[in-house]
Amino acid sequence: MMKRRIISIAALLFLALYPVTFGGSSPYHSAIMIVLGIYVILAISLDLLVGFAGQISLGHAAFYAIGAYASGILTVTYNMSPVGAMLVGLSLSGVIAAFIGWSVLKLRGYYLAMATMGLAAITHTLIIGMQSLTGGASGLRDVPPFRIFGISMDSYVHYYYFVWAMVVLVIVCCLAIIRSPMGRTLMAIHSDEAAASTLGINCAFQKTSTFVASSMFASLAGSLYAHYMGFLAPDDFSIFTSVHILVMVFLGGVGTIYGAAFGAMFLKLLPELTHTFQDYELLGNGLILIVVLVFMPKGLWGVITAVGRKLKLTGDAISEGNSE
Amino acid sequence: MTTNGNDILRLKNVTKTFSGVAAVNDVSFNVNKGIIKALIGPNGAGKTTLLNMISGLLEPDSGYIYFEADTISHSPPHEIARCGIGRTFQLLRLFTANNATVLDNVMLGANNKLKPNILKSLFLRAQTNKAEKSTREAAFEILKLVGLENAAYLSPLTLSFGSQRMVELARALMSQPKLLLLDEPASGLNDAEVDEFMETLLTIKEKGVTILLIEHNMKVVMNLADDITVIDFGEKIAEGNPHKIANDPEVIRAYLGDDHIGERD
Amino acid sequence: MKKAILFLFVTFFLILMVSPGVSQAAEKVVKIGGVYPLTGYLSWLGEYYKKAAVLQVDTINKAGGVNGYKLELVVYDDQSSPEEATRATLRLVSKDQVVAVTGTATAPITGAVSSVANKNKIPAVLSSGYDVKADKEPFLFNTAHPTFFAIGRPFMYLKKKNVKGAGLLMPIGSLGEIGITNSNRASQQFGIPIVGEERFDVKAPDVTAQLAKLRGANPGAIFSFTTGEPAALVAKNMAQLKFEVPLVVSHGNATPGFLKLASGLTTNVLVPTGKIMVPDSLSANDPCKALIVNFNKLHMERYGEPANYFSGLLADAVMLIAEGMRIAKSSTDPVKIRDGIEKIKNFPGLGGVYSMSASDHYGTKMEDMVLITIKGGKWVQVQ
Amino acid sequence: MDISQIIQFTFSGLTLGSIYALMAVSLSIVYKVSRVISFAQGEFFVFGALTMITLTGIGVWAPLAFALSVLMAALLGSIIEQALIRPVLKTTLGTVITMTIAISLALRGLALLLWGRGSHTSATFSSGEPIRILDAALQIQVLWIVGVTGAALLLIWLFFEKTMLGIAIRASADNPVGASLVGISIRKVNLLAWSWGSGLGAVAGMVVAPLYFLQYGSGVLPMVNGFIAIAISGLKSIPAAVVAGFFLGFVEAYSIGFVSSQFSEVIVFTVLIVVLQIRSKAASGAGFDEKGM
Repeated sequence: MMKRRIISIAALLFLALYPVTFGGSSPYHSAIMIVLGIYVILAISLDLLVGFAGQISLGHAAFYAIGAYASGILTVTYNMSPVGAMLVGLSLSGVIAAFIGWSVLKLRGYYLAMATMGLAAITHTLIIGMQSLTGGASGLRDVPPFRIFGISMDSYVHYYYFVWAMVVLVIVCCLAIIRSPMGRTLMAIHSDEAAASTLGINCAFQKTSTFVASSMFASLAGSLYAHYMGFLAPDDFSIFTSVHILVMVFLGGVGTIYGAAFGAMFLKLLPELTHTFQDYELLGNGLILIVVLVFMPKGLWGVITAVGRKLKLTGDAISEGNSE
Repeated sequence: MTTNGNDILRLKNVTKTFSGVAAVNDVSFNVNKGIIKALIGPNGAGKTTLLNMISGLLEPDSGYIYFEADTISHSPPHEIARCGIGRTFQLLRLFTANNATVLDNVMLGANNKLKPNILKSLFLRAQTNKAEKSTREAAFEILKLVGLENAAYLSPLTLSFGSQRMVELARALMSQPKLLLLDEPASGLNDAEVDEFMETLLTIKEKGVTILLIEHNMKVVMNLADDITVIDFGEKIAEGNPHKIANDPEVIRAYLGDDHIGERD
Repeated sequence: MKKAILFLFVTFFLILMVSPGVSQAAEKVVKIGGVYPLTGYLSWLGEYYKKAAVLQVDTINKAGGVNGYKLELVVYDDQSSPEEATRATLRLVSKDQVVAVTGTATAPITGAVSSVANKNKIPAVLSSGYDVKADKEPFLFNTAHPTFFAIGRPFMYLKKKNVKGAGLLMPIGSLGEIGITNSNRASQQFGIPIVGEERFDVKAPDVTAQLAKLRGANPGAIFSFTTGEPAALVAKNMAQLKFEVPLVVSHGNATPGFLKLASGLTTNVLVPTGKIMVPDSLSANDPCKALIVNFNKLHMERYGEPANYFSGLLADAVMLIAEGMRIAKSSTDPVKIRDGIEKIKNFPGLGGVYSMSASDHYGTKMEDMVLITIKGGKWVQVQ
Repeated sequence: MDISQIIQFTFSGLTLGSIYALMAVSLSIVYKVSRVISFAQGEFFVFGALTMITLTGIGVWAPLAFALSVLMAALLGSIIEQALIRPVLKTTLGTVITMTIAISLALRGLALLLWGRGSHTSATFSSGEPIRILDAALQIQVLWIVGVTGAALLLIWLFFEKTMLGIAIRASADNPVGASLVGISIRKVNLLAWSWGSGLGAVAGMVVAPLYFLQYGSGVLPMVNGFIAIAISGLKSIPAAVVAGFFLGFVEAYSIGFVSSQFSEVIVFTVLIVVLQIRSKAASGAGFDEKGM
């Protein structure tokens, strides 16, 4: 266990020093890392549902939107404290996820993909429709910067620390879940629900509770996004956003926490490198994903761990039981 | 049908039809506590359907299934499992997602004891880790019982067919069931493996676990079964101890066809 | 957990790749940013923006630049998404150190860019239907005519033609919302009642159901504040239903693209726009005529197609920034440039004569807009 | 709410329904055989239409352009099936869905490079005034769409019921292992299904193009609606997919007409989720251990 302690301290040190060292104090690099952190949370939380519990969802953006707009509306119109608004967003997403999850998760395969896509489309249309509340398609303005314990995080560097503290928290929670008996239960549900139920696993309940957890993490990411942007528009929460997050999970490596996180970072940093040749970007993203899906079944992270294993950097995956 | 106080499972007029065809038609039988009961009959007689109904994967169209004091005819599979019924499957159903290991499969049997949920794994980490350790030890015990302790960290797919059957048995045993349903556990085993399997069954029986067994291997049935029910075309045609069943004309006709009856008399 | 080291090593490597580029070139150059939709559903618009901005910057540089500085345009694609627009603007502000930003096609994208520009105190001269509140967003200017002008001007024309009632067929989205609020305002001001209001999905292949509903209230004209394909679809469906009343569409349709789509249709389509679209029918003493004719000539020479309403918006944005620099006598201090732009008074541009103030960050008047329609496959001014 | 409005809603429903039905058919052919619903089907819709517009633009005779476009799309579909779908077919459903999304992204990128950002429209198959009843009007092109859907349905029915190859494909759909045992090459069958589905997607694009102003990204909405239609139809039979397509078209048109044009999309998706619920109760009743779909 000692080795793990040292490594996690090293990780936290890196995150703490990042803005000061590599990125310089320029807001741009902290902002990039903030967006990266938000999408890492979205990818990991979706992977909990898709990679571990085996439930395909194209509706992750719905709860991302609920979190963002809860934070946006409550802080702008009802000038609630950002922390309070975030908590309301979390609980609202949790309740909706529990209510919807129970009925939708009875479905499987393409049906489940379509029902969750319908969920995201309904949320998107309602946000545009309820114009007086959400600012509709023209958007919600002047969302204040995040404030906690009296410190207002209007500079991107401060907010970077808060966002990545949340990212670390989400990673720790997800690792705790998948390393516990619950992780095994999800694996059983993913493999064969019927066989799992004959061991006393209430598949409907466990799937719904995972759906609720995953949706609440997405809502957290939404609240963080609202205070980063300072402005909210429905365009950022459409069906394409859900597809974008699903692509991150599979690009990085479905069924592994670090894989999903890496997929999110890779896909969000890619435009930084490819924004020069605009017309080819769409074709490029498609081809990259195709190459990964065909040649790297375990995703980009699978390749990296394989390389790592060759250099004796990482322990043998099998001996660590469930791969992270 | 002798109904004395100590039967653990009772089926009463259980019927199940699939689009008009009566897979199981008005079957009733009891299983006494602590015995090995065998369900035999030609292929397609409805034995697996019966087992699926007892374990809750299928619901009977009519009739009742009682387990100890509860009526479980229409309970969902996970509730039936929690009452203390474990089972294995005719076609192997091991867990293989997220590179699961043999140990993972077996430890999943302890679900009823561990009762895992998200909140526990987040907030009661210490308690879950302690329970996890004791479960791991119990799992290794059972793996020793079926002789697979050194395959714990392997993927189940890398094992032989016989060993995979043993993993499924170990998984079912891990849930410390009162009643164990086995669906053709000996099929696909060579002779040495069958003998070993029979010893394992006896040790399980000594631990007080009642066993309801579907099996074609007559060596296992005739040597181990205390009581046998014969099912043919979804109906019960005979019941009794192995000796009585071996000479029952109805059973012979069901297995060997009509013309043999003349020879025996 | 060794995986954590690997994970961090790779992340560190990825981030290094995006660290800042090489420092400023020696020659005195100042950068202006451009956030244009070069991909996504607004990509047709991004092309017009980029061509006009590049042309205008070259024109200014050929004339010796501003205060001795040459202008350099840095363009990033916002992929028609507010999130990408925010990132592109941040990249311009901190990595490229631009002194001003132009661009943005829709209200939500304008809102996103304005939020970053105001936070970092960089003037943003944008062009969309976004309703600018100068007191809340001091660094935001808008060269697109306020939506109220674009809707008020046709109402003014319909009043002259004493049309009795107007029907609204608005797209689901920001343009539709802006269209409804401003139509109601113009309806009170010009006394033409709104007799029906319907919405439609811009990607739908058919709006005959909505049109049939509106025809029930027999309006004298239909207002559909939408741009491009959806506007052409409404015109086509009205022709199909023989619903012969004028159709007023958004000022974003003054483009060769829409001309091609709508020229075959019988519906009488009215497009409010800037004078840039009708250089020949402008009166000789119109202060903007010379500028418009010259810009059109340059645009035709360079790109082989005439300038349109959007080209005018972006060219004006670049001109306003240059003028702001001249007034502020500084090409490098964004805050001074902002103050300079706000002090611009009766400065002739392509979209009209600009007179900015602390409370009006548009600077144009309703009369600066004209109404055009399609006759014989060409844009013609409606008197 | 006078009569001609109701007739117009019905016409509008017919227009939308015919498009969704044709899309649903092309999606269900691929699903019926290879158990894959392709998110990239919308891109074939665009490729078919834009190829035809380009070909007719350079003076190619219209029916020849039509045939060429269908062939090109079918060829593209078969290449994609062999090179990209086959390797991931045995992996999880999530990987398959993501692969079709990746193909959709790549094809859209290709369309952007080939046809640029502008929008293109094509001439209607037959000129002439729309059909008029009172004030309501229906474009003739819609009849072409309904006609093509009917023809496609008939062709498919004949092929699957009457020809040896058709029965072979149906057999391999129901029981791949059994089919391969009697010598049906699953690889060829999947290949055929994909080229057929892609070809039909292109036909859908070409027939519907005159109603649309097509851009490189116009394939997404028809695909989503086709997707909903076959979900409602229960993915079992192709005629059911057509009925579901028209049902969806009418639900959308009438909800625009009678309820609210603003929230018609919410109504459509609510209908989808409710239908899926009802079916899932029926489905779970038929044996708990139904794996996957």
